[in-house]
Amino acid sequence: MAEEPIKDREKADSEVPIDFSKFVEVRKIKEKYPEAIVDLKYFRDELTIVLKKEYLLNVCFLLRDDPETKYNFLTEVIGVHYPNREKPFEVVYHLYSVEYARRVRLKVMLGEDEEVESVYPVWPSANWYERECFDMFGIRFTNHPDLRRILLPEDWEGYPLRKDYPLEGPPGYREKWLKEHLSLYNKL
Amino acid sequence: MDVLMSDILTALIRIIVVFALALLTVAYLTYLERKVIGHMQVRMGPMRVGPHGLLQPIADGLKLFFKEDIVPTEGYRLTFYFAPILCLVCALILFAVIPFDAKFMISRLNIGLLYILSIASVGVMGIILAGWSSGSKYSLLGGLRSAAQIFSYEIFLGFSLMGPLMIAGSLDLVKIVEAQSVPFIVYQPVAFVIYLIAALGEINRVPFDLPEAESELVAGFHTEYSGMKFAYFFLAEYANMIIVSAIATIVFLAGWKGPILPGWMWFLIKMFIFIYFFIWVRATFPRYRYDQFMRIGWKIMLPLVLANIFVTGVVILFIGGY
Amino acid sequence: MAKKIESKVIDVLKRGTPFGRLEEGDVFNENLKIEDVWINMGPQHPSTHGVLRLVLALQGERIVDMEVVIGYLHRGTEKLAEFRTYHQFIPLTDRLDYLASPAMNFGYVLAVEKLAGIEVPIRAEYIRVLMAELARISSHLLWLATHALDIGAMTVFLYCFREREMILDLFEMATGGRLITTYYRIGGVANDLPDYFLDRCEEFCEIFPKRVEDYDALLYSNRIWLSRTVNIAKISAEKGLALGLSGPSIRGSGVNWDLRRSNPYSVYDKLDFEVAVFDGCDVYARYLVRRKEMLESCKIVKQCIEWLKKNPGGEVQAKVPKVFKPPVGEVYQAVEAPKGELGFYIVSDGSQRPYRLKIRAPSFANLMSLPEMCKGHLVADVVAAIGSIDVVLGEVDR
Amino acid sequence: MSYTEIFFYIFAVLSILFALLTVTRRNAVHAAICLLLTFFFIACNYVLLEAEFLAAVQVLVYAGGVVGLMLYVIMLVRKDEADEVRQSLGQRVIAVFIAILFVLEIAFISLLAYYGNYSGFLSSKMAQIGGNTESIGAVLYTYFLLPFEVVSVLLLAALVGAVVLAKNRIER
Repeated sequence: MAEEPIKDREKADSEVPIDFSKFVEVRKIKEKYPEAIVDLKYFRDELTIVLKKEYLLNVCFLLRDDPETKYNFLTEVIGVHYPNREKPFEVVYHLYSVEYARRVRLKVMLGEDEEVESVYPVWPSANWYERECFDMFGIRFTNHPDLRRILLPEDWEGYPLRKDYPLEGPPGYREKWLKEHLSLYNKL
Repeated sequence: MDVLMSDILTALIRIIVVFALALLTVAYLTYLERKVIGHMQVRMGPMRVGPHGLLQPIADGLKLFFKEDIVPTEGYRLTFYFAPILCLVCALILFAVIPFDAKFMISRLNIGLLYILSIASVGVMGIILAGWSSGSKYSLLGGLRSAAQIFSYEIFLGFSLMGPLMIAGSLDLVKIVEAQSVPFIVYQPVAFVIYLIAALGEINRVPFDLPEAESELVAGFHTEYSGMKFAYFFLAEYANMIIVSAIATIVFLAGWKGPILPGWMWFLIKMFIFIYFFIWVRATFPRYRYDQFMRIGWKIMLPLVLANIFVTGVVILFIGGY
Repeated sequence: MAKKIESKVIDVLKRGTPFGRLEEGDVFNENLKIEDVWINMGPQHPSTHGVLRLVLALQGERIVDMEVVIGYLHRGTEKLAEFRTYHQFIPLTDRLDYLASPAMNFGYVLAVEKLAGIEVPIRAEYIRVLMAELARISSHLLWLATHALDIGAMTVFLYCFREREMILDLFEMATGGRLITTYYRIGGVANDLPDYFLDRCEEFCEIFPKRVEDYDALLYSNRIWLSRTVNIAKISAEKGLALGLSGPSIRGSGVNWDLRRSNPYSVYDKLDFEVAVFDGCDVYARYLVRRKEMLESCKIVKQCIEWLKKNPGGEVQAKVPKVFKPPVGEVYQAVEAPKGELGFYIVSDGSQRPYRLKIRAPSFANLMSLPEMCKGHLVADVVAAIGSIDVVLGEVDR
Repeated sequence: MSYTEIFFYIFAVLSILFALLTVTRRNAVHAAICLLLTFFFIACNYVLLEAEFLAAVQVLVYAGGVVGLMLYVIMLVRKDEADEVRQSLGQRVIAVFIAILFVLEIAFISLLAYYGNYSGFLSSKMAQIGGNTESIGAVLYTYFLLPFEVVSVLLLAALVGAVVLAKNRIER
């Protein structure tokens, strides 16, 4: 498998070894859910916590409700597609604490057919973020109240932000579109 | 027989003169409004057609005349055609009783004021029908709002005219003017203010232009109208603006009375003061919300206007008229 | 006989005429229920600020349910980013919030600089802040113009455009573009400010507060304006944060959170300004926030001018290679755009192009709270609510 | 035949025609418009009878107010349903009875006027003396004060009743 990007990144990230226990988020999670954390990264003053997907919801509740973290604002939910990996999807959550003005990044790795728990119960704003993620990557969120396409038409085929989706749209789409619209045009 | 014929002839001439002038004024009222508002809003208004855009109303009229006349498929064809005509006819026949001078009017009715109120109430029907028969929900909402608004504000409009009426002791517009040695605005300031507000509501102008609030209901009851039918609504609206200004002039500002200048000129000056006021208001105020607007009407204006009638009645009873 | 009458009544009730008394749990309730009117507002409605579409369920004019439908302006910006180099993507960011394009550039270039660790010359930083604040004023002016127009105050619209024109002239002077400026570059700005720009800018700063008084004369304490905005579209601070509301919209709910203050970027920590916070939670509070922000931005612009005048000359562009390859990694950089928190999340695989670029658009998130704000209000209030969260569809749909 | 009479017959025929159309049209909106025209032509006849005040009030109250409110209600019913709804509650017998009563009443009054030389309170002479607004006012507030007040109380009761009904509905 093409694990090179990750190796590269590790090289870039951990030139100086970092003591992650100085981060209150990491401490809190380790205290309550010792097995939750898969990986930790620190790059450009940003902390990334890679979680096991089973623990995602619990960790989110923890980070939101703990008086020392108070991550009360979900900035966004992002999908990233790595087609060559074993688990090709990454779901990235950016949390922000208005009170402490801190950010943290949570990550979950997903396989092709895996679903992840929706964080809608924690932050209702996840509603649209996750819908967009589903719209663009086809990542399914369990227990999401209204998982539909949001930016693309309801009958759109495919998930455009996946790496295997060509920039010009699905094969044959352009020709089909032109044919339909030009035939209308010719009728006029 | 000859007398009758000459009567008919003079009446016809008057009708033609008044209606031609009325239509011309209505057309140029749109120009006036655009110019006045334009200058209030640090811009020029129409400048392209003719010197200072003087031919703009004519160009607009021509454009509307040649535009395609669209009837929505969901609409009710019969009423869809009928509504704008009803609106315009009701607006224009109101000019029949307006005395522009002591002598110059189409017809002198001894119930002139009542005539105006009753015809105006039929004019609403055009708006309701237009809203309903367009087959569009925006139009329907516009029509509903319009109906509720005009029915209620007609009440305050009528009641606010009641005070001056009681002083003058007649429904005849000429007699009302003649009764005013001092303009009734002095005796009836409350009625005057309420009349102005009710008139704004009655002719759907800002801040009460709820039936056609373009940011909420697109264009309200005339959303689906185009071409000449749209022009009818437009003309009717501006004709109504002239009519309410004329009534305000007659009832509150002593009509054509005034020193030096001839009567009709005084009348026009006073009338255009009101028209200018309406335009000015449009440039100044935001729009009320529908329920707030109704609340103002029923909770503030109605008690006020009833109190005004009561006080006027008591004063007349004890003093025996002014 | 009684049976016959009953069947007749049932017949009548079944036909849906408003006769007969309705009881709770009545058999006929189903046939006689009051129907909601469904109205499709947009995407061609005059006050939806672009191609926003709202589906409203109304009872009379009261809103019982509402759905926001977006995506009519979707251009696939994030996908396009994966096929452009870092430099080439800058013009596309202009098209996000086309009313404040410098602010959009700002967020992107900051993110890339953070990723690559580029030091930006201090002069460029001040110029950037100057332009971004001008963009904020211009964006807020357009907001005020359209917001007031939606509520029916036509004159404010044209007054605001008068001042916006001055800002656009300034943009044109500095960048050559009026609306779409594409002025920022990775590591600086495209070119130094032209001569006289600062003087003209200062002139604007002198005039502007007086012009704000003009708007105040028409709106600030206008009874109709108050009755249309106070206690309309309320949203509490907790609910707003939970729904992703950011920027001026959440500051109108009393949350003192401005990224320029709480997570200072560029030179904002050296500048003196107040964060506008009002706790009315309603449309009027959001109006007050933006109104004050315009004046505060004007103050910031003045300070930038002062600094730039004191320190003339100097580099405005760091040395950035033409073939620009940032290190492998991922960064998230957020700036306070006129509409709220604008964030760029860039995943780099070490090549010339971003592996993944995600735009956290403030309007997209802000729009989510619109149904929450509008439920129970009248149709006319929807318009006020849309105006108060200031959405730009270029940003929502990306 | 004078002009007045010619016009009278034209208006009379038209008002009867539209009255018939009002009760026969199945489309509610058409019926309402026909009713509007009926009222209007009746008002025209009032004018011919020199009862201008009555004519104006006829248009104001019946044509403007009543029909307007009817249209308002019709607008709230969905259009396809508006065609289907037939509001017959089996009142045909009562309706015929009341109609006969009306016919008898009108016949009685006209016979009385013709043979009994009984011209009512509002003779045209009286109208000409003081203008018919004044005379109606005088008659209404002297001879008919009690009925007038009774009617106003009745209307007030109806008004309050409507408000109560509407309010109940909203709360529910």
